[in-house]
Order: sequence, then C-alpha cells, then structure tokens
Amino acid sequence: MEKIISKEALSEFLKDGMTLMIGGFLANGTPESLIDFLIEKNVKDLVIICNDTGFPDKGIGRLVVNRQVKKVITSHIGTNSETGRQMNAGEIEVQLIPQGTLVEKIRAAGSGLGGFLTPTGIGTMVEEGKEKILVDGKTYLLELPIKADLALLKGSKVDEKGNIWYNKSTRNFNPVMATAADLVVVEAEEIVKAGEIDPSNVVTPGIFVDYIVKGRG
Amino acid sequence: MEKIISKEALSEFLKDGMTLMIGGFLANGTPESLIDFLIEKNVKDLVIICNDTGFPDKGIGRLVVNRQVKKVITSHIGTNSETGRQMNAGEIEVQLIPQGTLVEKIRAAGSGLGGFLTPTGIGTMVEEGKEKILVDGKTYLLELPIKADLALLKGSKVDEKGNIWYNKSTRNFNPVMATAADLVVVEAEEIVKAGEIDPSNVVTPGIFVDYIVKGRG
Amino acid sequence: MDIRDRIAKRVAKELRDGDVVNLGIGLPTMVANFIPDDVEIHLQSENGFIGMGPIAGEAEVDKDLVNAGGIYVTAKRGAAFFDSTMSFSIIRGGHVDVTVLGALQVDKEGNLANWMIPGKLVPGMGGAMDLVVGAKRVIVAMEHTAKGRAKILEKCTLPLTAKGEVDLIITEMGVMEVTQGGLVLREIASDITIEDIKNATEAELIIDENLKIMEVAE
Amino acid sequence: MDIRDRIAKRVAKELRDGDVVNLGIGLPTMVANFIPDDVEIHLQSENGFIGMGPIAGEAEVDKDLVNAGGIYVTAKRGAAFFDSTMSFSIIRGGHVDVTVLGALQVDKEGNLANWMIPGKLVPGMGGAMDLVVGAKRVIVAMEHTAKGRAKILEKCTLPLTAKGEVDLIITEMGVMEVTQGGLVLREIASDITIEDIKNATEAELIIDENLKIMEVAE
Repeated sequence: MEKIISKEALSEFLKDGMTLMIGGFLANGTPESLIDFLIEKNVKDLVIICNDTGFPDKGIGRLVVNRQVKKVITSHIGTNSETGRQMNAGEIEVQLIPQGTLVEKIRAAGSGLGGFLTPTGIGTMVEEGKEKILVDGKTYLLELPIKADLALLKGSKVDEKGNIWYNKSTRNFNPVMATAADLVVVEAEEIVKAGEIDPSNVVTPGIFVDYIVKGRG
Repeated sequence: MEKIISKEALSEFLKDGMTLMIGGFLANGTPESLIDFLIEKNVKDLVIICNDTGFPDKGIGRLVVNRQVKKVITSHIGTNSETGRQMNAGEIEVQLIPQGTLVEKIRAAGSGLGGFLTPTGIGTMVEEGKEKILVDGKTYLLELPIKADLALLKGSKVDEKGNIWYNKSTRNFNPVMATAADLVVVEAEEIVKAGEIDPSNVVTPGIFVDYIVKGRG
Repeated sequence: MDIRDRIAKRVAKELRDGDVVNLGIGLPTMVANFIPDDVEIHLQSENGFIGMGPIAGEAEVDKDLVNAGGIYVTAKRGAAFFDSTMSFSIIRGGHVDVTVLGALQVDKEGNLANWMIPGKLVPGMGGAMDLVVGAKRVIVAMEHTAKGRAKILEKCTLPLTAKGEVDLIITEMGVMEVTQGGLVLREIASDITIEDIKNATEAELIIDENLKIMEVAE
Repeated sequence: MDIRDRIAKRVAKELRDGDVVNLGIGLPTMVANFIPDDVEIHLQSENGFIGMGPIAGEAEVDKDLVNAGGIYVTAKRGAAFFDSTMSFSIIRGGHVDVTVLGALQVDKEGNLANWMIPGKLVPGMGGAMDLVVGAKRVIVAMEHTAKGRAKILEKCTLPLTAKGEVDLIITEMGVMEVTQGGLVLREIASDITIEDIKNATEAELIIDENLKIMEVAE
C-alpha cells in the first residue's frame, strides 16, 4: 500500500462540517502545509479539536481568521485574539477543556476506553453537567472519549510505512491524535525509507497512518 | 543527586510484605539482577504486580519457586507450573486481571486518574464485584488504579540522571511501572552519561527513577 | 496436508492486504505460513510491537526480541516497538483488524471460552479478553472437536473470555459464521457430509443456501 | 530590586534539590533566575519535556523547541521529551513537586481563580487546572494587589481554577500559608507593617507567633 500522496489527493476526504484533530502546541508541531491546503480548498464549518488556536498568522489560528471554523474544542485561545473576538460576536463556538483532560479524552477514544475519572475540574465550571464518581473517598469527574473524522499531524521524520518520529517539543498532541480519527494524515518534514527510524525509537507506529504528505519545509 | 548505587544499598528499602511491581514479559525485560538480590535477601510475603510469573528458572518465577511471594496480581501464570501448584495448594494467592486492564490500572495510578471504563471483561468472571457504567448505550466496567511500594525495572540504556531507553520488546510494562510506585529502581544493562540518549528518544524520563543499579549483563 | 495446516491455510484467506493481525499462540501462529506473497499483513505482538517476522533462526536470535509466547522472533523492516499501554491501546482501540485465537469452547451466540477450566487449568487470560473485545473481527481457528467431544456448543459452559464477540469459526470440517439468526455453515470440507459436521457440532447449524466447498486444497 | 524580582527570589527559596517544578507564564518564570547553584531543579514544560533550560539566545533558537508559552527555549543535558499524555501523567499523577502560578484571585481556603474573567477575558485554562490539582505543592506568586484592589480574598468571586489546592501565597508584602485554621502570615516584608498588609488583604490574616521578616535582600 502506497501511503505517500500529494496534497491534492486529499481533496476527496475534505467535507464541510467535518471534525478534525490537528496536532501542535502554539503552532509548534502543527502541520502548516496541510493547513495551507485546508485554506486553499476553503472547507467550511469545521469542528476542530486542538490544544490551542495558535496565532492569527500561524498554526490553527489561520483557519479561524479565514472563518472556516464553526467550533473549537480546545484548552486555550488566549494567543489568538481573533478566536476571542469571534466567540464574543457569536460567530464561533468555543468549548474549553483542561489540557490534561483534553488529551486524555482523545487517548480514551483511541484506546477503546469508555471514559476515565479525573480530579481535574472538581469544584469549577468544568464539572457542570458531568457525572461525579467517588473512589476511595475522593471525588472524580467522569470524562468521556472524543474522536474525529480526520487527524492532521506533523512528523519530523516519517518512513514510507508511516512510522513517525518527532523532534523535541513538536511531539505534543500528535501521537495521541493518530489513534483517535477515522483517517490520519501526517505532514512529513522528512520522508525516509522503512527501517531508517530505529524501530525502538518509533513514536507513532505506521499502522495508525493512512497517508503521508511531504511538507513545505 | 547521585542515583547510581550498589545493589547492597537497596537493603534498607526491602521489607517483608511489601508490594512490588516488576517489569518484563515472560522474563524478557525483567531485571534479573534485582531478582537475584531479592532472593539473596530472602524478603518474604511479597505482593507482586507483574504481567506474568515467568518461568521457574527465569524472571519473576524464581521468587515464586523460592516461596517469597504471598500474592501475585497478574494476567498469566501458565508458563510457570509452580505458581499454579502453589495456588491449588492454597500457598499463594493469585489475582488474574486481563493484560490490557492490568497495564491501564497501573497507568491510572501513575497518572492521577481515579479509574477508567473498559469493555474488557463484560459478561465474564472479571466483572464480578465491579461497578458497571453505561456510556452511549455501551456497558463498561469501572476499573480502579493499582500502585506499589517499589517498582523494579530493566533498562537497556540508562543515563546517570535515570533516563531510560529500552531495546526492542524489553520495554513492555517497564515504562508504566516507573510511574506508579513510591520508589523506582532500574537495573541498567548499560549506564551512559547524561545526554548520550537523544532526549527525543528517552522513553522513561529520569524524574521517575530514584536509583540505578548496574545489571549483571 | 495436516489438519492444522488445513485450518491455518483457510484462515489465511480471510486476511486482506494491509490488515493488522494478532495471531494467538499455537495453531493461529501457523496462519503466518500461508499468507500469499502479494498480501502484506502487519502482525501485532501484544508484548509490544508491530511488524513481527518469522521465528528467529539460531543465528538471528536477539535476546531482546521475543513474541508474546516468549519465543525469539524477528522483526520486519519498518517494525515499531512500544510499551504495553500502547499495545493495548492498539488492541482495545479497534486498531487490530483481525485476531485469530483457539478455543476450548465457542457457541452459536459468539461467546468464547479459552482461558480456564475451573479446578484443572488456570493459566490466566493474558491479553485474550482485550483482543477478543477490541479486534474488529474475531476468528476462532481450532480442531472441530476435542477427543470426540463437541467444542461448538449451544451455550458455553466454561468461564467466558468474552461475550458475543466471535465472528467466524474455522475448523478442519468447515467455516461457520456467527449471525443474528444463529450459526451459519458457509463452507464445508470436501471430504465430509453435512451430516458429519452436524454430528460433530452441538450448536444448531444453519446451512447456507449457497454452501461452498472449503478451499483447503494444496 | 524590582517588586517582581523580589517575589521570584523569595519563591526560589521554596525549591529543594531534585524538585520537579512547573513554572507558570509571567512572574513565575522569573523564579528560574534565582535558583542557587547548588540546587538542581528539573523544570517541566507542559507542552512536553523535562529539563528546560533558559530562553534561547538568537544563535540557540531551534524551531522544534519551545516552552509552554510558545517561546524558543533551550534544553539541559539529560532532558527528556514526551507527548502530552505523558506530560499530564506527570502533572496529574503527583510527579511535580512544586507548581508556581499567578492568580487573579486566591482565598483563605486555598481556592484559586486564574483562568477567566466572565465577559472580559477568556483565554482558557490550558494546563493550569491539572497543574494545580496534581502538583504536590502549589505556590501562588503574584503582586499583592491589582491596581489597589485586594486579590487575597475571603472567598474568590471569579470562576475557580481549582478548589482548596493552594498551599502558599508569596507576594512582595509577605508569605502566607493556607492552613486548616485559615490564612497564616509567616513572613512580612521588612519595609511594611502588619497593618499595611492587613489593609491590602481582604482575607483575615492570622499572624504567626513566630512571624519573620521576609528574606528578599539582595
């Protein structure tokens, strides 16, 4: 199975209103070339699951600025004033989730778990509408899985089988998002032959990756 | 803080009746030198959390044969007939847990989660005595965290700060056990200087590791 | 051809190019020997890797590389190692396309018993419960009977591994699919009659109106 | 000495050799500048690493290495990178010894509000809720008042970040510990009176009978 494709071949998978996970943390480890392509194709009404909405000119923020986003499910929007402005104007829906809970919800979906109990958010607005469960005298929130139609990742080195290695802090949400979407596309900074990444150093096994696109670098 | 110590320095931490996690899968990735030491010191009535009880002459099985184990919490005892014999004779308590549930219980403890919902075990003996929770029309078991007093790990390469890299299939339960015990000791096949393991390839961050012991190789 | 080879060979036909597959210990492991050259499957080993190759020859043994049965194996080019949490995220998370396991008992509702015989044999479930619950498709591959006793039952009597998760049963006598309506015989071995297989099966067998001869020819 | 430097310097005295520490954005980040040479602390950055070094100089910038504020930083020898699941296993799992954060409001029960002002400022909680719940010790480091208004209250009025998790409050005026009995003033700045700090604090302050002068001398 050939996984390396051109960006253009992704067109058939893009649909207005779809739910995306996009890797990165304040645009570090975010697949900018794939975002370029979303902008070029101008897919609309996207629901985006992401750590943060980046900056107006960098990362996921560019999709917000271009008004392609209906809703973001995220932990932080403070670095992109446009997200806040659209939220206050009622133009975008923002669902804020504590970062550790967000990443764990994605992991639960990818790992076949029905949910998990976290102490985070107890006694705050975050607990509203959630089931509380007492374990060993301590109260936890039951948090549920969250998944996506399509995950867009950024890998530093990707082999032709889709195995991914991430350099330094670019890893962040990318590996967990690889497990929790129906279709997974990775933007590769560098594409290498199978075996060039030491199998003991692979972070995301290639079985999670459907397609590989060479990034603009 | 100097983390590299001699086995002998571990004596003060060993106590009869303590709960241990020991890494490895059918003795692959099991810290044999640390098991040597447990046998030498003859600590008794141990509760051991482990994937399996290895073989009579290899891995965790040696502690069973030497009658140092009061209870094992494990997914499999089939490769060590002595565990089964002691169980049938009422000499050892065996708690069997599905492998994926066992590893996730350890992770929950290490990750500050109060529990998780798994579909594994529904409709089987495993569900006995456990709370069932319905999410989105599907029934899950609520499984709770499990932790230990002491975790004994095996690392292929360990740097002087305790960062661990595991070769091939020796990784298994080692990284997760590093997160879920009050004290963590790693047996190093090779000890290297800080920085010799590429920081992007470290699997277990050194902050989890209290002590490093050079293995017998 | 050996009975077990016949079963393994038939199971191999169920695997598709690109499938992620976990093969249980014993007969299921033999399935790997019958995969056509033009089909690339990714063997997952629950102790922590994907891309498992054949058993290691004497010169290939690497002390750090065993399969879930503790046997020295090889890894293919492009393999990936991971820890047990990731291994079961893959398994329970629906990322394994097919798992092939043996059974002590299986029944017409797709219930499976393969991990213990109370008072006799209690090896433990290992990763089997997670695999059967998590894999997209569960194939039981086994000899049709045990010492003449039926293993395909109306209702399992041994402690279950999982409830209602088995999709397909492949034995030397035939191929049976678990459906809402019951256990349907899709294929039958060329050397037996419908009566033969019915006699060897406790569960009621619904005969597919398009019943085929099981392809196990060499 | 600048007020903020004074606070950061006093916070630094709370850190012990070997501590795993997460410093929030802003003033807390400055704590790193005042750690004695003989104390080795491990700075955790919630975007995914441990062993964070100083902000990168122009020649040191690595596009693949930023802190949780998106700023290019360096990594110390022996650092380790990981993904966000591991980062929050570390944080929520009690493996962070000390977290230092700023506050909009904090109260005598240890409640903290630092993530939103309804209708005005809604940046989101990021990792703050997990940090405050998970860290063994939570230190709030901030200026004592905001434009003359008290920030240390009887009861927070803004939406909480976490309930009852704050252990210590360090401002330019003093060091206050949250105890079962209430908020205890342990140290006071040398240039103010007890009356001064009481006037700047809405919460009732219990004066430690061994009240000390806050060590912020240069």
